[in-house]
Amino acid sequence: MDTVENAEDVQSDESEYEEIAHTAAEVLELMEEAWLNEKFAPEILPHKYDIVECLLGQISHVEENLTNVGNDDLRRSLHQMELDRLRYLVSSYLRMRLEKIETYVYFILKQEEERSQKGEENYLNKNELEFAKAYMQSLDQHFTDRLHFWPGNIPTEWKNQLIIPNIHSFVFMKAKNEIEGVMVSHVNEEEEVVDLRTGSQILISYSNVGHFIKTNQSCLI
Amino acid sequence: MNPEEVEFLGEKQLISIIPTFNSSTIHLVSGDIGPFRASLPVNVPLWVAVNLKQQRKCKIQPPDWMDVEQLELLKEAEKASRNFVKMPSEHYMIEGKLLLSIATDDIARADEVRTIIKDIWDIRMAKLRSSVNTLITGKSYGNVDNLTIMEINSMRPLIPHAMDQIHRMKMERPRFSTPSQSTSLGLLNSSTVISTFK
Amino acid sequence: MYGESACSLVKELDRNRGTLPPYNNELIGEVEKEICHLIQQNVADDFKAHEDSNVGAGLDYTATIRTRHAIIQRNLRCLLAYHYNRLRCLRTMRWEFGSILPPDIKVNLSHAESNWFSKYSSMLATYMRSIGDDGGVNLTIDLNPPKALYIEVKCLVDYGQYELSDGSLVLLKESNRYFLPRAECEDLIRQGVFQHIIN
Amino acid sequence: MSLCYSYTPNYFSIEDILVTQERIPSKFLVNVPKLGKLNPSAEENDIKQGTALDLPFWLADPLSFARHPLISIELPRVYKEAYREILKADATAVDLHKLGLYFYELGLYVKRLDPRREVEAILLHTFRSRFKELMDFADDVVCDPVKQNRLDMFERTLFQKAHFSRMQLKSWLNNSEMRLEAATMVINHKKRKRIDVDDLF
Repeated sequence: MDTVENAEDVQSDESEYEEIAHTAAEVLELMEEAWLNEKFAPEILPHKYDIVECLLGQISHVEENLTNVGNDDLRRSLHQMELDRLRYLVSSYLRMRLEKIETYVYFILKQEEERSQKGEENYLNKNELEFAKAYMQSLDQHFTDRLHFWPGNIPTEWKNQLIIPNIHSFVFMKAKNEIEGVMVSHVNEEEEVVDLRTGSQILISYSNVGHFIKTNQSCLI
Repeated sequence: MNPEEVEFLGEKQLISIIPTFNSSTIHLVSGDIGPFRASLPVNVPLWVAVNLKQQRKCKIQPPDWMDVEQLELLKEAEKASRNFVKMPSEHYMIEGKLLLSIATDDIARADEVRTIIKDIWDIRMAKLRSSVNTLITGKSYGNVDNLTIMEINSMRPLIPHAMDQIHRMKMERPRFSTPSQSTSLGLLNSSTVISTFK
Repeated sequence: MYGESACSLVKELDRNRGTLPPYNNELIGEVEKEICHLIQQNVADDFKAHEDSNVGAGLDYTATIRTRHAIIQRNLRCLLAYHYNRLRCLRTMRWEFGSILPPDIKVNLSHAESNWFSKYSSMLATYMRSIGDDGGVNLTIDLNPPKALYIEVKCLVDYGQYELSDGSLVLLKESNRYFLPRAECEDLIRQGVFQHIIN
Repeated sequence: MSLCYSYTPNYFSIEDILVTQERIPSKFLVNVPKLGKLNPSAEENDIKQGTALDLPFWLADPLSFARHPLISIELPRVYKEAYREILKADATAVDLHKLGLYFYELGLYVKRLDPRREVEAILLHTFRSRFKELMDFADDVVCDPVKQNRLDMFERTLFQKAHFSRMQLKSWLNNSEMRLEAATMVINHKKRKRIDVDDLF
């Protein structure tokens, strides 16, 4: 997996992010990008809760102000429409993460455990992590209860039969800046090296480019 | 991604409108719009333009490229080129579709415009289909420069999924029951069973 | 043939994609019986092989034990896949029907599955409440990119009083048409109470 | 929902369980006492060394693939040379569904039995040569059931997903607004109810 060596990059990128003050419009752009990345990446990506929370704050802020605006006002309807758009974006993003968490729960929790041990930043937010643990525990319980009839020790092999995201999935990627030396792996053949210009778009296996997504050098489209 | 989601992304594209009303600046989260002065052009996101137009509160100023002569040139260029020509707008299909459905009265020769946009789309789709063959027959990546998001999305899920499967066919198959273990495990299991029985 | 009942369980789910067939206690009983039977035989043969080897004679049961083990593993896999895929289906139902299932679906659940469903509902609710600092976000709405503010819907059942988010009440009657905020309708459309009308 | 994974088998996968139910030619290398039941055509108590049987892949695989194999297995006939030649000549003309419900998936399992990798080559060749037709087929508004019946299960899944999204795009190109629909399970539930009611009459 390509996550290990890039974890540091991701972290430095995030701390950089905190230093820069973003306008609401920029935050919205970041949310859209996170939404697309999460939608198309086969694995779960480092969470963007700072953006989510910022946007949720904006939503409540607008909602509060709306109570002061007249009922059939043009402003009201435009604000209302924008709220619908923001809500859709945020909840769709969180839903997709939840879906990945449930599908790959054993695998994701194992990875999170390894990250914690290495002192790396978790990919899941605190609440997601809690949900994941509760979900896994509920599966465990359901299976174990079902297997009570088993003579002798109840088998637990299935806990090792993890459902793993297919990181070889093909994705469409757009380079945000120039990227030199993208390694394209071939089965049973030598690697090929590709250079990408800013704005280049390419259909490629996620395993070759996942780290460019996490380091914010490119995005999925 | 379904087309509505792509449309959602395209709707933030800025469009020039001529409002028929006056209003001070509106502070949207995505950025300020206005101030609106009747008959003075102003840029707003496409979703705002559509909404205002539906309420008859503005006229749409079609983007420069939405013009029969320019589109004809574009169509010829697309026909002549082996590669994909860069489109004047990243969301030309979405702008075209939305504006041509709500603002035909603001667009000169709207029917012709609609036909040419559709022609360009069809030419590009045909090109896309023939280029798929090179992807399927061996390459491990494909360049999709100058394709718009709606066009890229039209390849999903078939093309990437087919590439995934071709990759799987070339790989060794992962096994769910590790065979080297199963022998020892078989005996191991029954002996653990024995110990609990004894 | 060994493993036949176990595979029938999985085939049953395959035939009924998108719905949840009744929990098949009978077939599961047969799978359990087969597993127990095979394990007990393996234990007995293993024991006998040990005894025989002490005497220095007897049959080699290794092949038999290994074969039975493979069959046990298959049975286990099918049994777990059956239960796992049913839970996945229940999960989708939680998102599509809400936290209360229609009674004719409910009868198809085993007792343990009903428990799991409530557990899932409550862990989902806990998670949704925890998002942001403003009492949470309901993720089961806003499922589609918003288009128009108001949409026209036709009511398909006599629903009765319905409270809108601004507190006003609407009486929903079968085959009446309503012009309502999209956000208020989404849920009822998904539950099949409303039908979205496009002119 | 919104995420769209391409098929990859896992332990809980219904598809994979059905694939591994397919039978493959096997021959016992040792005696297996007491398990005569594996051979439905004989009534003996034991399986004798040299017995040839078509075993389901889930059983044949672990018994053959170990340090001390109990059985030897061979390629099912549809992956052997005679059939490979037919596919090489014109894969689009073949009714793949007839050849094997799970032509590709089973092929991926048994290709290791062919060290010269000709099975792998024929899987790739077959898929690639049939792909263009599959793609055109997914674009048809009305699906020809005859065409659909000639696809193996894997092609069928791919086709159904592709067809669904092509139709979404077509309707987007033609209409202005997307209709909000009741949830899939809710629709299925209603359909079922209707059938139940019909049964009464």
